[in-house]
Amino acid sequence: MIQFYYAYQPIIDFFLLSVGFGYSQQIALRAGVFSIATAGFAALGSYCVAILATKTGVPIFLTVILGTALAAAVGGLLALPLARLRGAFQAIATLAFVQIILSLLLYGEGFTGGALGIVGIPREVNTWILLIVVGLTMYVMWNIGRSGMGRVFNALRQEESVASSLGVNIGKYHIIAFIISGAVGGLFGGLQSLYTFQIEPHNYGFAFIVNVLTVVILGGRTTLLGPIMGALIMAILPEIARPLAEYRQAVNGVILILVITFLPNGVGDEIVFWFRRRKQARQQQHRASEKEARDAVS
Amino acid sequence: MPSLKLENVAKHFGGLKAVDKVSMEVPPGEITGLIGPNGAGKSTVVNMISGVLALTEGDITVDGVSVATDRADIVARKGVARTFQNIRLLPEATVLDNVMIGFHRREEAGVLAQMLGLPAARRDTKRFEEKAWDLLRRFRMEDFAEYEAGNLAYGHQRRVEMMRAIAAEPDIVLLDEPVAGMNDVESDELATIFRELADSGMGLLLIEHNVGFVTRLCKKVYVLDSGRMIASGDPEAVVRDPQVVAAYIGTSGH
Amino acid sequence: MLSQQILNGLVSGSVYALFSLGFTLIFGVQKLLNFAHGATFMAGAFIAYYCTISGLPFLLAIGFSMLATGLIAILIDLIAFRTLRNRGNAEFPALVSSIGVDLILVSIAQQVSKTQVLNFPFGTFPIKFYDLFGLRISLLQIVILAVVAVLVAALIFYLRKTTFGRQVRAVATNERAAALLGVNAQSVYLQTFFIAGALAGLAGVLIGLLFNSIQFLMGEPYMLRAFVVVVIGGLGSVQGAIVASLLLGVTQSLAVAYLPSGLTDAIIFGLLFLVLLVRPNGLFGDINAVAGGTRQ
Amino acid sequence: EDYKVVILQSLTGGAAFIGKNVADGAVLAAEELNEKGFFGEGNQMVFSVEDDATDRTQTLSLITRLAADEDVLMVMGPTSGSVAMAGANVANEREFPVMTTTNSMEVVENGPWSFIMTQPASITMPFIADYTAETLGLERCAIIGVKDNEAYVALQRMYESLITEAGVEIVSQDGVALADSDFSALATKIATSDQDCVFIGTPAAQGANIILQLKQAGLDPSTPILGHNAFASPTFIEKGGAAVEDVYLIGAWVPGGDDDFSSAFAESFEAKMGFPADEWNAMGYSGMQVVAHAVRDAAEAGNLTRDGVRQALGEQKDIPVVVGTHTYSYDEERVPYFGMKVLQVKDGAFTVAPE
Amino acid sequence: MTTLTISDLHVSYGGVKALRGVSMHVEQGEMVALIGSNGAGKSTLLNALSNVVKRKSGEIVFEGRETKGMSPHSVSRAGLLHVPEGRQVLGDMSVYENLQVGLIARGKRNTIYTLDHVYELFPVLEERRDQIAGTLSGGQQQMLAIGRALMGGPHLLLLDEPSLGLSPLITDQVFDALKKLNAEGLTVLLVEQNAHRALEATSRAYVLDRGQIAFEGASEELAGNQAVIDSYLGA
Ligand SMILES: Nc1ncnc2c1ncn2[C@@H]1O[C@H](COP(=O)(O)OP(=O)(O)OP(=O)(O)O)[C@@H](O)[C@H]1O
Ligand SMILES: Nc1ncnc2c1ncn2[C@@H]1O[C@H](COP(=O)(O)OP(=O)(O)OP(=O)(O)O)[C@@H](O)[C@H]1O
Ligand SMILES: CC(C)C[C@H](N)C(=O)O
Ligand SMILES: [Mg+2]
Ligand SMILES: [Mg+2]
Repeated sequence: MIQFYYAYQPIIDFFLLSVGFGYSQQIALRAGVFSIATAGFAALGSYCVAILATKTGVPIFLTVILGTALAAAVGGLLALPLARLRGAFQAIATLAFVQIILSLLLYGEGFTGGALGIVGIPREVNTWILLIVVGLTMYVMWNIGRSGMGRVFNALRQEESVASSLGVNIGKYHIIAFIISGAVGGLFGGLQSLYTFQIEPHNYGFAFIVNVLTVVILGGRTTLLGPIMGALIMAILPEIARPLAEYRQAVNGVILILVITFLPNGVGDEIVFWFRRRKQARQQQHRASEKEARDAVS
Repeated sequence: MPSLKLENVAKHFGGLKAVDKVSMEVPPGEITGLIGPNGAGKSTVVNMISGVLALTEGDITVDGVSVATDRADIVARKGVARTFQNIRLLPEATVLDNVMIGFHRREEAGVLAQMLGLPAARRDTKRFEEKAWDLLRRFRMEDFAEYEAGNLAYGHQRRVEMMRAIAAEPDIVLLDEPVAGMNDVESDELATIFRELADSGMGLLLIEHNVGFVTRLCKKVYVLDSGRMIASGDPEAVVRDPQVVAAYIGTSGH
Repeated sequence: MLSQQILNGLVSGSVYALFSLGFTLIFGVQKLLNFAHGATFMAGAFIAYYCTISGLPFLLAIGFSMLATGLIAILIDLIAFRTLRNRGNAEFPALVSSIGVDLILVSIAQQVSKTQVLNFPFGTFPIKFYDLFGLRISLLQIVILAVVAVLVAALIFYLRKTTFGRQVRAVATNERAAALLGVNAQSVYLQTFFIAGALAGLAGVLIGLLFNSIQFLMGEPYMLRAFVVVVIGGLGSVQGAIVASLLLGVTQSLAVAYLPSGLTDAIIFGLLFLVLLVRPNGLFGDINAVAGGTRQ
Repeated sequence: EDYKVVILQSLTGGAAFIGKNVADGAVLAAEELNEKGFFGEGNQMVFSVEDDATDRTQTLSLITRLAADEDVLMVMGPTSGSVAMAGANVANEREFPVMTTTNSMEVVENGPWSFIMTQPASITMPFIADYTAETLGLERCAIIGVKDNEAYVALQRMYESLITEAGVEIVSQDGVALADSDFSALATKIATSDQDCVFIGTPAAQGANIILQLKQAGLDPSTPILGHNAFASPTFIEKGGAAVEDVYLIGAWVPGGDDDFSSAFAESFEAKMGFPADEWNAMGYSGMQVVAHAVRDAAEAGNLTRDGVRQALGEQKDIPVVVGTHTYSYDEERVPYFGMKVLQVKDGAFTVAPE
Repeated sequence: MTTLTISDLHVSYGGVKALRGVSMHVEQGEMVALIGSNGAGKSTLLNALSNVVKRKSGEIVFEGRETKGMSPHSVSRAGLLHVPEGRQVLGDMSVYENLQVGLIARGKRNTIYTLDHVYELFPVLEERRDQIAGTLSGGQQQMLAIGRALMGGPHLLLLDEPSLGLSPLITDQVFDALKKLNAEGLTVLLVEQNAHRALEATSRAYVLDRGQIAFEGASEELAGNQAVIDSYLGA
C-alpha cells in the first residue's frame, strides 16, 4: 500500500486537483451557466500564490486565501457583464476572459515571468492537504445540493422563466455561481502552484479548458460524485493505454466515446441516478402493494 | 389581502394591438374569469402582470403599489404567482422537486447558511418537504412524487404547474388555462381546490375556454376580443351578451 | 501597407469562413459543438498532400480530399453524435464524444506524419504575383478569394432556394415535430455533415497551400477561431459566420501590423467581449432574445 | 549485468518534434554500444522508451513510478519546457538522476540530480550574436520569436541582449505561437519596414515557412536572415527551398557529418530509419554516449547506484560525440559544453559560414 | 377497407407499462374517437402509431402495411399524419414556412388539401402568414398544427386533443371542419378529453383505461351510457 502510494502519488495528487477544478466547472454548469472561466480563475489563483510566495514574505497560508479571494472577486465581477448572455455566448465570453488573462500573463513579463512563468514556488502542498481541501469543498457542494440554492440552480438550468416566475433573482444567483466557481478555481489553482513548483501561462490554456470540461461531462454535471468519477477516469486513462505507446491517444479517444455514448449523463451521475431509480421503483412497488391490500379490503 | 388592478393597460407588437386599454381587477378571496377568443390577448395580460412583457401603456398595481416595471422575480416576491399556458416544468427534476422550487420565496436561511449546511437551511428544506407532500396529496399526485416531471401525462403536468405556483401561498394566482386537457370529472376536482384557495383569501384570475366551468366558479368575468374589453360582469349575464356570443361562444350554446 | 494588410486579412478571413461555415451548419441544425471539426480540416490537408505526392493531379487531389473529408464528417456523425442525439439532450455529451474523435484523428495523423510538418511540393501551385493598384497579390490569393466566394454563394443558394434549408431549420427547431411532418432528419444530418466536412477539408488544403504548412495539430487554432466566428456571427447564421470570419481576419492582420505583438490576443479577445456585451446574440442574432427575467 | 536506463521523451504532443527525434537517436546509440560490447563482457544497457506526452501530469507520475522501481539507474529525459522542469523537481525530491533534453539552466539549478543535455543560451547564442554584429556588421535587426515556449523565448532574450550590447538596434519584436502558420500580416509588416537584418527564433519548419512568406511579401532578397540552432535540420531546407538560401544559423550538427564518427552515424541512422538524421537525432545519439560513459564509469568505480551514476555523469569530460566540436563535457556547474558552428545554407545544403 | 388495424399492442417506458394489449381498428372514411382519463395512455398510443415511441410488442398495420421498423418520417410520408399533443409548431419559423414544411410528407402523392384549403379552414393563418409561429396565441398554434398536417396529404389523421386551448367558437369550427374533411373522405382517429364533443362528432369510439381498451362501440350508444363515462373518465 505504501509502495503503491509512493509509486502513484502524483496521479493521486493530480486526481485531487482535477476534482477541485471539476467542482469549479460543475457549479457553473449546474446553475445553467455555460462558463469555461475555470481556467482563468485557476490561473489567477495560481499566479497570485506564486507571485506572493516567491516575491514577498506573505505567509503561504495567507497567499492561498488571497488567491482564492481574488479569483472569487473576479468571478463576481465577471458575472455582471455576462448577465446578458446565455449558452454558447457565455461560453465564448468566458473563453475571451481566459484568453485575456493568458495574454496578460504572457505580456506582463516583469511581474509574471511571461512565457517562462514562475519557477521556484515552495512545495508546500501534499496529498493530505489536498485531501482535506477536496473534502471541505465536497462538504460545501453537498450542502448546496441539498439546500434552496441547489434547487434554484436546478431550476435555472432547466427553465429560467419558471425560476423567475417564482421569485428567483436570476442575476443574483448567477453572481453567486460565478463567485463560488471563482473561489474554488482560484483555491485549487493556488494549491496547484504550491504543488508543481513551476507554473506558466500555457498550463491554463485550451488544453486545460478541454480537460476540465471533460472531467465534468464525463463524470456528471449534477451530482457530487460526478467530478470525482470524471477526474478518476481522466487520471487513469493515460495509464490504461500506456502499453499502446503512440496509439494511446487514439485509444483514449475510443474510450471517451464509448463511455459517454453509453452513459451520456456521465459516469457519476448515472450511478447516482441508478440508485435513485431503484429506490423509486421500490417505493412505487411498495405503494402499489399497499393499494392492492386496501382494494382487497374494501 | 391585496387586490390586483390593471388600469388602461395596453401592449402593442409592432402594429398589432394585442391588448388595448384594458382595465380590470382581481380582488382577494374571489375567482375572477378572463375569457375571449384565441388571440384575444389573455395570455399577454398574464405576461404583463407577471413581469415577462413590458407594458406599452397603462399601469398595474398590487395593493395600490405599481408593479408595471418590476422584473418578473420582484413581481413574484410581491405575491403574484402564475402558471404557463404552454406548460413549463423542470423536465428532468422529479415532481417533488418541481414543487419544492415553488417555496423559494419562503426561504429563511441565507446563502452562507445554505453553503455551510447550518440548521436554518435544513429547517427550510424539511418544512418545505412537508408542505410539498401536503400539496401532492391535495392534488392526488403523491404516487407520482418521484417521477421525472417531463415523463408525466399532459393532465398531470398541468397539476404540477399549479402546485408549484400556489406552493408559496401567493396573494394572487394567475391561472392560464389550468384545466385544458382534462375531462369534466378531473376539472371538477380542480374546481374544488380553486374554491378552497379563494376561500382562504387568495385572489385567482382564471383563464379558461370551458365556459361552463368559468360560469360555475367565477364571481366576475371579463371578456377580451382582439385586445379590447367587450364585456364584463356577472358570468351568467356575460355569456348571454350577444357580442360575446358572436365573438366567442358561437351558436351551438356550449 | 494598410490596404495590403486588409487584403491579407480578407484572404485569411475567407479561409476562416470556409472552416467556420461547416461548424455553424452543424451547430445550426443540431445545436452541437463539433470539436472534431478541426481534425476534419487537418485531415483534408493530409489527404490532399498524400494524394499529391503519390502523383495525383492537384485538382483531383482536392476533389478526392473533399469527398473523403465529407465522408469522415459523416462518420463522425455516426460515431459521436447519432446515438447521443437519439437519446435526447446531447449538448454536453457530444462535446466529449467529439473530443474523442478528435483525439483519434489527430493521433492517426501524428503516426502517419511522424510528427513532421509537411508541405505541398514546390510547384504544386504556380507562385505568381500581380501588382494590383499597388497591392501585391498572389495568384493563389486570387484563386482562394474566388473559390470561397463561389462556394459560399452556392451554399446560400442551396439553403435558400431548395427545400433543404427549410428542412434544416425544421430539424433544428424541433426534430420530433419535423419527423412527424415527413422530414427525414437522418438525411438532413448526413447532408449537413457532408457539406461541413467537405468545406473544412477544402479549407485545410487551401491553408496548407497558402501557408506552406501541414501538421497534425493544425486544426486546434482554427477551432478556437471558429468558436469566436460562429458566436460573433450569431449561432447558426451563415451570413453571420461569413461576415465575422472576414472581420476576424482583418482585425488580426491589423492587430499584428499596428499593435504591440504581445497584446494582440488580449486586444482581439477584449474586442470580442465588448461585441458580445453590445450584441448579446452576435452580429446576426436577434438582439432582443435575451432571457434573464427582464421585461421584453 | 544489466544497466537499466529509461529514455523518457515527448513522443507525442507539442514537443514531439524534439523528443521523438532525440529518442530515435538515443536508441540507435544504445543498440550500437551494446553491440560493440561497450559495457564489457556480459554487461549491457537495458533501455526502454517511454512517452512524456509533452504533459506535465503524465511526466510526474511516470518519473515517480520509475523512481520507485529500484532497478532503473537513471532517466534520459524528459524533453523540454515545464515538463522538464517538473520532471527535474520530482527527480531531486526522489534522488533520481534525470538528463533532460532542454537547455534551461533552471533545471540544473533545481538540484544536484537534474542535468541538461543541450547547451544553455549563454553558450550558444554568442556564436550567432557575434556573427551578426561583428562578422556581418549589421545594425538594425527585426526579431521574430515564439511567444509561448519558454526555451525559445530564453534563446531570443539572450540574443537580444547580446546584440544590443554590441550596438545593434532592435527595430521590431514580434511573437508567433508555435501552432501558427499564417504569417501573411507579419510578413507584410516586416517586408515593408526598415531594417538590415531579420532574426527568426522558431522551430525549423515554422522558420522556413516564415521566411517563405517574408519573401513572398516582398522582403528585399539581400536582407540577411539569421536563426539559431533550431534551424539546423534537413526540414528547414526541405520546407524552405530556395527561399532559405543564404540564411545564417548555428548548429551543432552538420548534416551528413563532418568527421568519421559523425559521418558513420549519419550513414547508420539513415540506413536504419530511412531518412537523414537531423540535429535532434544527433543530439539524442550524443546524449546517449554521455549517459553510457557515466553508467560504465559508475560500474567500474564499483558504485553502480543512482548516486554513483549521478556523480559520474557530472564528471564526464571530452566524450566523443557527433555534434559541435565533437567532444562533450560537463563543467563544475554541470553545464554541458560541446561547441557550435555558424552555418549557412548554400545551394540547398548547410555549409560552415564564411568567417 | 380497413385503414388501420392494431393488435395486442404493448408499450412500456422503462418499467412503466403504458399500453397493455390494445387492439382496435379504423375503417377507411371513418372518424373514430379515443377517450380516457389523464395518463390512460392515449398519447402513447398515437405516438406508437407514428413510431415516435417504440412498441414492445404487437402489430400495427396501416393500409395493409406493417409499420414496424419504419422511421417516423416514412410513416408520415406514407400518409399517416399525427398532430401531436402540445402542438409542436416549429417555433422559430413563420406560419407560412411551417405550412411549407408540411408539404414534405406529401411527396408526390395526390391530395385534395391545398394551401387555399387550409387558409379557408383557418383564415387567421393567412392573416398571420409571416408571424413567427412561436408567438402565435395558443389557439392559433393549434390551428397551425392541424393545417400543417393537412398540407401533408393525410390518408389517416391522428389528432391529439385538437380542441385543447381553443375557444368554443373555434372548437365548433374545428369540429365542423373535421366533419367536413371526414365527409370528403378523410379518415380520422381523434383523441379528446372533451368526451361529449368527441362522441357527437364520431361514429365509433374506444375508451382507454390504464393502458387497456375498457369499452368500444358506437359513439351514440356510449354517449348515452353515463355509467361508462363516469367510471372511465372519472379519476
Ligand atoms: N411576441 C409577439 N409578437 C407578435 N405578436 C404576438 C406576440 N405575442 C403574442 N402576439 C399576438 O398577440 C395576440 C394575443 O396573444 P395571446 O397569446 O395573448 O392570446 P390569448 O388570448 O392568450 O389566446 P389563446 O386563447 O389562444 O391562448 C395574438 O394575436 C398573438 O399572435
Ligand atoms: N416518456 C415517458 N417516460 C415515462 N413514462 C411516460 C412517458 N410518457 C408517458 N409516460 C407515462 O405513461 C402513461 C400514459 O401517458 P400518456 O401521455 O399516454 O397519457 P394520456 O392518456 O395521453 O394522458 P393525458 O390525457 O393527460 O394527455 C402515464 O402514466 C405517463 O406518466
Ligand atoms: C454518492 C454521492 C457522493 C453523490 C451524492 N449523493 C449526490 O448526488 O450529489
Ligand atoms: Mg393564451
Ligand atoms: Mg395525452
